[in-house]
Amino acid sequence: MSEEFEPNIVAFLCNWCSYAGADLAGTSRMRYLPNIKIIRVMCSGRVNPLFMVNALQQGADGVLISGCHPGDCHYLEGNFYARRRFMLMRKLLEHVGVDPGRVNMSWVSASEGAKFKEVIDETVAKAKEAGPMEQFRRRQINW
Amino acid sequence: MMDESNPYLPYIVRIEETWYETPVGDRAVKTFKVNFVDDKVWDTWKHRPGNCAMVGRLGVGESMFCISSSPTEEGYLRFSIMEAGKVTRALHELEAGEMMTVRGPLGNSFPMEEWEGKNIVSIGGGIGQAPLRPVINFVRANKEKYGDLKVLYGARTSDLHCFKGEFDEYREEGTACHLAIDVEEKDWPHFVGFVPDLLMKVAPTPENTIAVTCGPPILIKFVTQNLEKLGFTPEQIYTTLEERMKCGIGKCGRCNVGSLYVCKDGPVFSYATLKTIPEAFA
Amino acid sequence: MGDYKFAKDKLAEVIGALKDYQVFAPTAVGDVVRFKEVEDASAIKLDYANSNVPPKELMFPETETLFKYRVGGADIESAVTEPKPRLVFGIRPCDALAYTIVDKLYNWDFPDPYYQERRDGSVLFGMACAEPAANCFCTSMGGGPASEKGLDALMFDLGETVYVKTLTDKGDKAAKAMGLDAAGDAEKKAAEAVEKDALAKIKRSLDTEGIPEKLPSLYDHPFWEQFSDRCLSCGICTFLCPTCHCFDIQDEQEGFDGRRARMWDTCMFSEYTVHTSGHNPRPTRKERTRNRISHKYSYFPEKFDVIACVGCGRCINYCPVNIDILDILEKSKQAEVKEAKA
Amino acid sequence: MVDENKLREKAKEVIARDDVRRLIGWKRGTYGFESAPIVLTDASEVDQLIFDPTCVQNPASFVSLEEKLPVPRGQEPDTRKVAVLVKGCDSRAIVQQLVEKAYDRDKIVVLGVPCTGVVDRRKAQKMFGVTSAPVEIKEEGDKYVLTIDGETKEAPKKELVADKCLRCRFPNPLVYDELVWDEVAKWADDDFADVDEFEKMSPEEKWKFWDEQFSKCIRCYSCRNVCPMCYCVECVVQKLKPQWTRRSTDISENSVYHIQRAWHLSGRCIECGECERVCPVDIPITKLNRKMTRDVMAMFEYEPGVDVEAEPLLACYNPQDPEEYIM
Repeated sequence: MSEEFEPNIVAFLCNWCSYAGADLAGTSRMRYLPNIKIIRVMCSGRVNPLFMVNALQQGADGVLISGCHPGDCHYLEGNFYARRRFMLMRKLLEHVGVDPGRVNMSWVSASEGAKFKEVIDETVAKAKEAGPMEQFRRRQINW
Repeated sequence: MMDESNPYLPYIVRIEETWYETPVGDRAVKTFKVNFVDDKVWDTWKHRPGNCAMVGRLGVGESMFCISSSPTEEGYLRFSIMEAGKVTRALHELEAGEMMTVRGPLGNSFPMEEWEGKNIVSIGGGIGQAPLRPVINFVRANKEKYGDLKVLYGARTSDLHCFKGEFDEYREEGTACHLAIDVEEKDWPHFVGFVPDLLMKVAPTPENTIAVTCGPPILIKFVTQNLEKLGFTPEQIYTTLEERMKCGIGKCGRCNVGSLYVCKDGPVFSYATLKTIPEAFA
Repeated sequence: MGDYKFAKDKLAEVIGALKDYQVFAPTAVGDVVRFKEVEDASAIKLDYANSNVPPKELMFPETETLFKYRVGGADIESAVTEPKPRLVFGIRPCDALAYTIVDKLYNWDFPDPYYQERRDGSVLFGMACAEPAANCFCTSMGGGPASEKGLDALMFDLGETVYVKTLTDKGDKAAKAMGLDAAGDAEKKAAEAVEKDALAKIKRSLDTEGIPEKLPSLYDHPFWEQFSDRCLSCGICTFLCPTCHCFDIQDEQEGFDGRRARMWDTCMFSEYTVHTSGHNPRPTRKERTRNRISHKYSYFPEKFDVIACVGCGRCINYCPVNIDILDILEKSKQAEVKEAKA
Repeated sequence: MVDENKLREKAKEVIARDDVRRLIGWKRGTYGFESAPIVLTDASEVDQLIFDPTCVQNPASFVSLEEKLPVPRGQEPDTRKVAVLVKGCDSRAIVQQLVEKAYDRDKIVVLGVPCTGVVDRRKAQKMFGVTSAPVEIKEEGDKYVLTIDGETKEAPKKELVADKCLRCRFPNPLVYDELVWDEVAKWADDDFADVDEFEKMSPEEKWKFWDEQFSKCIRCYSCRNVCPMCYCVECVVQKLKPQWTRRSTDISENSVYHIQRAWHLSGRCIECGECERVCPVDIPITKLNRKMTRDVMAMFEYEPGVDVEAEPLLACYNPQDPEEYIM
């Protein structure tokens, strides 16, 4: 088993900034790691932190929420709410023994294609270091 | 009967035909005509008017529905299902050629043998016609054994009438058929008003007659009241109950009304029985 | 049948000799006692009053697969398997009596293969109660600290040694497999003394006479509200009841693998009976409390001729708001039935 | 100080009011160290009311447990108030429910009972066993005097009192219409040392701990139902559309249930400790809630259930909120 562990990352990207940032990274031909599965949401504030828990439960080894920089939210304040929730959920997951490197958030604007690449690389690196998510992964227990 | 060794295992059925009874949309009623993938099931399958079955889709779940075809209609089973929740929504997505699961027949049935020689009045409302349809068809197929058949049926609008074409068939055979809608509509030749009122207008005689009713709880409540006014005794009135069910075989516990399990001891009850159980009307 | 004994410090050897059996015994995690498969005999805990979770979970697990399938496929693979013979070591007489009650339900009309398979394949080695707990009332429910009903063998803890009295062939066979020594009159006498002592320690009781007939007449009675008003609508009383048997059935999917599974459910949850339409025939805690008590003490005996309660006291011990089933039943006896409404 | 006669008098006065429908308090239990919540509707029942160190339950939970059935046509809804007796910790639940606008302040009558600590049933049972007769407990200075089966026994207070009381910061009700007796002096403070201690563990050790705990869970949902803050009509864990957790019990679903619960209580938990008390399989649930409480205080300088005028934590924000882990 010399094959290197390739983590699955679920990324929730806000429609107005981070998704456009990901687009820019693509059109600028930057190569970011292919481990991420992008879910586009209208705003990072739409991401119920339970999405992260369920992603980790159902096969993700890491999650990422990305939105507009504070103050730039298309809906004025969605990312401020998202930030509070994220900070709390991260603490909670850390408390039950989930490696905090699996739970990530970033601010990426539509013009930050390069930053998007960096964020993805870092997220993947952290999840790689944490290894496969095992704690409360669904795995046909008692089937 | 079902797989004797394991009553939780369903049969796989293939959908032969589907159609909508009412306009497509929320709470639409879709009818599924299905046949067993394994033809041998017919050798042991035996259902009676009033029996139910758990109809489901693998991966979603199953729910209890009455078999809306009479055993006299051979070679297929029919289920008329209203879209309401998770399972029914998933079932409505299915079309002819796809698979469903059927587990049954479950529950008791209308005592058709006991009723031989008697007049039958069927009083239905909305989707409540589904369990009455096999009774009507059973009587139609065994005309010589039964007396006069009367069909009373109503729904909110004419669009929402289930089994629309079939009422004309009944009429052509000479069966008295009284239809109703709740609110006045253009070109509606029949009764306008609620089913209990229609019943009073038709006023069937209680003599040597059995009344079978099914529909929303409010309809059952007033129909039984009116039947008693017409002189029917509780023993002459039959209806079906419904509760949330999971196992269908009297184990999972949730469908009890008093000491009776609707899935095993029901769904068919005489009004005389129900009167002794206060919970039956909860 | 036979009389045997073994020295308590030889427990590991006795259990170890049961190579042909899957042995289940009470084990403790912290203060929580639960029946588990024995991996290490030193983990067995025999000095407890009643396990927190009743051993009904051995016959009717919290969650069990009914069958498996491939989503979109047409093949169904039943999950009924013939397990290795099981030996339940140290089950309390009340919990064994509960099996005999639940048997009736699971064999009613349609036998339940999942339950029955485990039930038939199990040998029950009961442990007589030496220290009944404060809320035990088994003697009122047809059982007792040394009741033999439903057991294949009954053991008595005599301090240094354990006296084993086998009651069935199955039990005798297992006792022989354990390699036990023969017991004599001394042990039998000591066992009788243990039972007598235990009987004297049971403080609570209930005269069930007339209750099954009376409860239905209290359908609308306001006395239920004294209890239901403080009910939390949680599942403690029912999940921890050795005779409660209700379950839910759910489909689960993982990729293209699917299974239909059943899991414990309880009539105390509001969503237990709610119809798809949103209508709930038992909308408040009053109806649910009434249904729980009536089902145990009236509906079940009406159908199966036995009250679905063994007096283990768990629902009293664990109820967070002190809803005491004996209190309810005593009050139900006192409650005056109003004349039928005109 | 505690005077049950005063309590009953006050309760009698309140329940007799025309605008009060029911009153929630405590009564003597049927055995051992139990007390039971009681819902009174009539002044004749007030003699059953008690208050002593066995009164652990949080009566605020029962305000939201009452099902609201549709009013039959032609009838007016009963708009009379609900009166509730609260200890200091219980009153925080009322405050937080008011913050979340669960009901209007003028719909309830709050009778405050300053409290000097309640007994942990588990500790008491370990020390004295369980008796089938109810035990009476009186507090005398730093010891409890217990009447068990007619015999009088004593125990140091700090050995029997519930853990939550050892770190109680709010012995006096924070919201009330009337105090039944005088306020008591605060005797403790909370340094969250237990949380700090737990945090020293590595992720592997933490998970090992929770794995064992969550595995025990039988999903009876009593922790949820007893919680005064869990008053949703339909709980997210029982929803089928969408389904957030499966109903099967295994370590995966159980963990997610407990994470969801702790998450939904972060910034809302008022530390009455009821969830942990009711658990039939001894899961230390407050370990999760206390972590969240501590972090909410540290990160957002917010404490739930203290200020009726406050906004719910997750329904507001501060542009200067910390974001140290955000890339």
